[in-house]
Amino acid sequence: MSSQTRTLSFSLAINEAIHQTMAQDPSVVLIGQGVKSPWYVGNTAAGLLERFGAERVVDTPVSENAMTGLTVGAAIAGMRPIAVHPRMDFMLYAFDPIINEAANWRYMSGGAMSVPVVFWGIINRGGEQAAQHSQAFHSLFAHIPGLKVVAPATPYDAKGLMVAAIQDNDPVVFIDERWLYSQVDIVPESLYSVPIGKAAVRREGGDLTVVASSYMSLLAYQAAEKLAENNIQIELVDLRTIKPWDKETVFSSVRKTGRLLVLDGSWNTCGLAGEIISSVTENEFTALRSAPARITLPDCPAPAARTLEKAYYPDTDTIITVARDLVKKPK
Amino acid sequence: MSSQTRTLSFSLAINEAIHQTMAQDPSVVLIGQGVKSPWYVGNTAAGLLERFGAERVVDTPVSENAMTGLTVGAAIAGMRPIAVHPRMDFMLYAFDPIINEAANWRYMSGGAMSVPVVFWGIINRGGEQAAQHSQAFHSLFAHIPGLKVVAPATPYDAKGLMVAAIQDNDPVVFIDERWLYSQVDIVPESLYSVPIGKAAVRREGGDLTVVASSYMSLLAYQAAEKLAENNIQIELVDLRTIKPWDKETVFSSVRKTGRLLVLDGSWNTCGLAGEIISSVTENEFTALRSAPARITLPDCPAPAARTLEKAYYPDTDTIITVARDLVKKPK
Amino acid sequence: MTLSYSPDLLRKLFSMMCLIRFVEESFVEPINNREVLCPCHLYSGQEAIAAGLGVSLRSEDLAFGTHRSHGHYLAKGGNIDAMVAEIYCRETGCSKGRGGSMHLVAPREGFLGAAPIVGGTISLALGAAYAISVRRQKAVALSFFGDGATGEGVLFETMNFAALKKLPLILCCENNLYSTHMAIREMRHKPDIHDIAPPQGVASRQVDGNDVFACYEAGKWAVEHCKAGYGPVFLEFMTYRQRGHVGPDDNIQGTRTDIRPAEEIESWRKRDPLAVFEAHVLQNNLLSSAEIQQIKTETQKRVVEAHHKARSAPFPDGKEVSNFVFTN
Amino acid sequence: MTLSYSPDLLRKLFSMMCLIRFVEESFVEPINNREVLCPCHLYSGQEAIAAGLGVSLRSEDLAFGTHRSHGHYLAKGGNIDAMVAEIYCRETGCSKGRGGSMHLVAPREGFLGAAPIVGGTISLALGAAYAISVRRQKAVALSFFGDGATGEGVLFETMNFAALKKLPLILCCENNLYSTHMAIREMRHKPDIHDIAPPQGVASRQVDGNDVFACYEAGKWAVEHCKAGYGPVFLEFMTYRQRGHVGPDDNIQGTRTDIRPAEEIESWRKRDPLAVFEAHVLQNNLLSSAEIQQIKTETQKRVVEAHHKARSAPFPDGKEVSNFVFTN
Ligand SMILES: Cc1ncc(C[n+]2csc(CCOP(=O)(O)OP(=O)(O)O)c2C)c(N)n1
Ligand SMILES: Cc1ncc(C[n+]2csc(CCOP(=O)(O)OP(=O)(O)O)c2C)c(N)n1
Ligand SMILES: [Mg+2]
Ligand SMILES: [Mg+2]
Repeated sequence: MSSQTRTLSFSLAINEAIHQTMAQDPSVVLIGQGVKSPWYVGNTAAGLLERFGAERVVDTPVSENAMTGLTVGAAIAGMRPIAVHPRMDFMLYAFDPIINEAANWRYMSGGAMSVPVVFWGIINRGGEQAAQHSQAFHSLFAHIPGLKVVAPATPYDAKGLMVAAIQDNDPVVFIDERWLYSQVDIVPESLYSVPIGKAAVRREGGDLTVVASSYMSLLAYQAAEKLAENNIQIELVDLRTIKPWDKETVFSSVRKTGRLLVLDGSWNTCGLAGEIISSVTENEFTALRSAPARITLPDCPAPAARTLEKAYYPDTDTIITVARDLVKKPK
Repeated sequence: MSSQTRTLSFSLAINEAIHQTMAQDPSVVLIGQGVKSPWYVGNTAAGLLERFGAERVVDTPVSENAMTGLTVGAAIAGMRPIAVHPRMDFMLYAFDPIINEAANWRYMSGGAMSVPVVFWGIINRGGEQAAQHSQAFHSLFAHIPGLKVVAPATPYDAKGLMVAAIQDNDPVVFIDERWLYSQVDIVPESLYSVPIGKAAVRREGGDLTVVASSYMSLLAYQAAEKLAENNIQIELVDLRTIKPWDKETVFSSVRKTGRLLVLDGSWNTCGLAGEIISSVTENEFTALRSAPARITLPDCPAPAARTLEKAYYPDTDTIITVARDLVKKPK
Repeated sequence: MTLSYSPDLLRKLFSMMCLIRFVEESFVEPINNREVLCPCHLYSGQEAIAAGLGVSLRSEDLAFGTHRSHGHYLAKGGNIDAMVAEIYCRETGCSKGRGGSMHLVAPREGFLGAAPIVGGTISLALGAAYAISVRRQKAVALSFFGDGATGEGVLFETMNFAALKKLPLILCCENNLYSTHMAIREMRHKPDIHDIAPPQGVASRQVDGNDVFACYEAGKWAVEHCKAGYGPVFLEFMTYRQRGHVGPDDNIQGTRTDIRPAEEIESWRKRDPLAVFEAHVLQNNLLSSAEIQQIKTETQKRVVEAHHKARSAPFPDGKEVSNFVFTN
Repeated sequence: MTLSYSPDLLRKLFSMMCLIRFVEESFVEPINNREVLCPCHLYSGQEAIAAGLGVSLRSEDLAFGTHRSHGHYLAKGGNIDAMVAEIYCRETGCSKGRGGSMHLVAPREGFLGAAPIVGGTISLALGAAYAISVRRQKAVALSFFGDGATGEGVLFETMNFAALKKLPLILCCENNLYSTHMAIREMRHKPDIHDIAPPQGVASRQVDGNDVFACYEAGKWAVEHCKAGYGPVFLEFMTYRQRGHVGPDDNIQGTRTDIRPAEEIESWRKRDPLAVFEAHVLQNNLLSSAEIQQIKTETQKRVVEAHHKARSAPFPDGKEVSNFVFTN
């Protein structure tokens, strides 16, 4: 099997990124709950403990604050730690080290110190897990100066962005959604990185620009395929990096289509979708032919019951309906 | 002095709100660092300890997580606690009780329990205090379903919104900026409340809608006065409540002026200013005559040096310059 | 010592242990056939703790639970139908299907809620203890948590404040030796916990959590200690869960991924709290085997009934997904 | 015992104490006349701790400080000019005027930074200890923090993990009996702290923080303990600050708002670490009064020089406000 055709699942692509960077650089370590568990972080940590040992692959007590702070301190001391949180919800205990310390440390020291740490937060929702086991906080992190935020949608990007996050000299929040873990695609075997800050146009089209990231990019792609059957041509921009997001790619797509729909897998108010609509409107006002729109979660905690989950999470039908409406609006 | 003319400073207006609600309702308690200190929370807590005793006015150890959690638990158990944080920056330790617990508790219990707690976070910046003692997190809280967020700009609203926050049956984040503490204005002596979710039009004008809150409303007002001298008439909407913000008032102003400038005292990306621009664009696209704009902090941590602070914080001149530019743009 | 317990108390203790055990076991099948989807952390093996504490509590006493709180809810007086329906995520559940297994609540009975953020409800119980104290009530607050939660700093913050203010707080640490896939030896420098409390000013005891009489005595003492105004109490209950961390077992698709040694599981199964109790009361003629059988039969009936009711109740209506965010 | 200390060591200890004291006192005027604006938490009264520990440290040893870290920075080898310039918020400061008094850093000397979030740097030091351990270095990590920080749960999380992995971490708790306006009795159930460490697996000692010899011995022991692989150490230094919590004193506009009893302040002033040292070495003929005077004169000169340099250095350029957010 050649390296151009080797396929890998999303979760194993992350796993390979960590294997390869750890093999290459002894300062890379993985620290967090579940890295030695057969079920906790999917198979993203498979084989790491056996290969690199318990000093560099550290399963931890339930102490998110100190364990995350540890990775920040180790990064300041010259390591390249990855702090994994098997659910993003648990990161709320660790907002002091992430925001007060890691995000500010370089600036506060006038550039004397850098903090090459990866905060890896897994979104793990659905399955009637309810409000404390379903949250997606990427917009919170994106608000904080000093943090970069990436959110891959494909196995290729999952590997490449994890590598980029590890190699970056500043704190990067790496966010992956478990709903993507079983996606399989071609993933090169070599160690490569996907540049932070560059979006990917997944599909070209002239009728409507759709901007999405992570799992919403997958849904958007499926919706776009269906819409194409009805001759509606979506231009799909998969952000890949949430902060700093790729304004130029989004803007130039909107200049082409004149219409904008932004999808985001978290809440509406002060979220990523509003940020993108606002920036586009400020910078490309004359290019916009009709009102932009966003599809997000409602401003409501995640429910348990399956019937409520169905109403809560947008799906391809939601996207298709809204997209159809948007392209109908007079230019 | 009649109650219609009695004046009070912003900080003493908050103090009066707490005095009066505590006198009226024995379930109201004030808990946090500095409530017995002569210098810590300004004079917002003056006289409370002496009047209501150390059981209801609790100065605490430096344990933000447990102390905030305590207020959440006490609220669930039927009290109406106010958790004060003398700097918002310290609240990062308490994001678990605020977000995972308080914001979700009612929903997760299917409405069985309510959480009538006030999270009072003081923005205390300037004076070369640098990055960890300057942060404003209202946009983070506004992103979270289950939290309401208020941010008064005047002594009248400071009292009325604190009363409303205390009397509200759900978690309310009350945010005040110390730069406002010495503002003096007429404040009724009676116990009154300002409704959560209602903005105030501070100044009518046909040229440009300016939306602001907290200290930025004060700057905006000063800028508007100066612009009026040059015959530029600003319509100033002071949000007062950040979530849920008063869409109708903002929208109808934009329908009138056709132009929008949003000011916010925190960072740009995924912040409040972008949220407002996005909502206006989605809902009032045809009313907008030119590209809206926002003035926020740059996406950069707060610096120490006075020269950098001057460059970092927007002032009336910044507002005047941008506003002038906006009204010049062809309709 | 047990000879001095009234038959009534013995029946109460046993009934509650049975109720909890039978409910937990009744979910094995619905979980395995995916009729129940929400994550269920079964309490089988730890029943003596909730049951032993429960008899000393009244509805004014306020408790908060965790992800593993079916037993806490029931022992605190929560209604079984409302719980079973909640685990099925039905509109008739105690949290109207919004919470599921991890979010049980029984306000009138003083069970103020449960939630799975490890350590997250400890400070809420502190708040309840504070409320009780300010209101000058003769009552206690209880926080249930596991050995894993001793990793969270908020526990130490809570102990310090409760001690400082002498609040009526009972910290019930159920040390079942594991936190998900981690043995306590991998989480702490030593496997027992109770000595963390005294340096924070909290009275502390280690208790055999599989002996319902020991649990009962510890609970009684703790409640008295708190009500007398002596301040908070830390109880470490040594116990073991018989089921998986989540769901019936920790084994994935036929492979043995439960990391607990088989002999350890077996040795604890020999100390099954219900079996130990039964043997003891029979041997000492404290309850007859007919009485025991009757309790079992009645309890089993109650459990089956609860499943029937839950299964025939409606799911919440998707259109109402955004209800209950705010009170007003 | 002190007779066995070399004159060189004695001079080092005293020079460092003098340097710290003189620098701190040199800021009283610039603060009062508002030439220095950034919040300064002066270390006067606590010099023996930093100075006593400092002599056992090398540049491979990695330290993190707090809001009150002028002394830690200097004792760890930080350059005085860069520190004074930073307090004046000049471009020539160690943090290029971006940080001010609360954000000192000296990377080459192993002072990795300081920050005022109480408890916030404790886990960073844990990370440094971890890095040292993974890299198999013979070195230690140090965390400086105050009695107030024992309220933060992260300290307990840190102790547990450091003990579990036997990391070379020295937790230096400077118990000056106050956390801002709160006496320790209002913060904890009892005023001393050191016994919180052993239940978390951390070796612990209480030390007279105003006796530089005691501090030196404690530091030497702790460093050896860590380097020998025995795991973390907790040192509680009993001490007292002579100045206000922030700035020269805690009194607002002529009113006496310092909440500390005047007699307490006075009794600690009698135990001023520099005065105690001086009396001791003179009485025992360990250093001559001429030597002492010389150290003082030279130190004072150095301090004055640093102020001159800082005052003539430029402020950062406002146009460069957004520099240094990211490395690349
Ligand atoms: C803050 C947080 N971190 C991690 C988890 C994941 N988690 C769920 S249960 C659990 C283990 C808890 O162990 P313990 O407290 O001993 O309770 P037990 O499951 O043994 O009853 C963990 C780590 C979580 N729910 N919350
Ligand atoms: C998380 C946090 N909470 C509160 C504060 C406010 N604060 C600044 S210094 C301080 C007291 C610290 O006391 P201690 O740790 O004893 O150090 P000392 O000032 O006595 O040296 C407090 C509470 C803070 N900076 N950070
Ligand atoms: Mg356990
Ligand atoms: Mg102190």
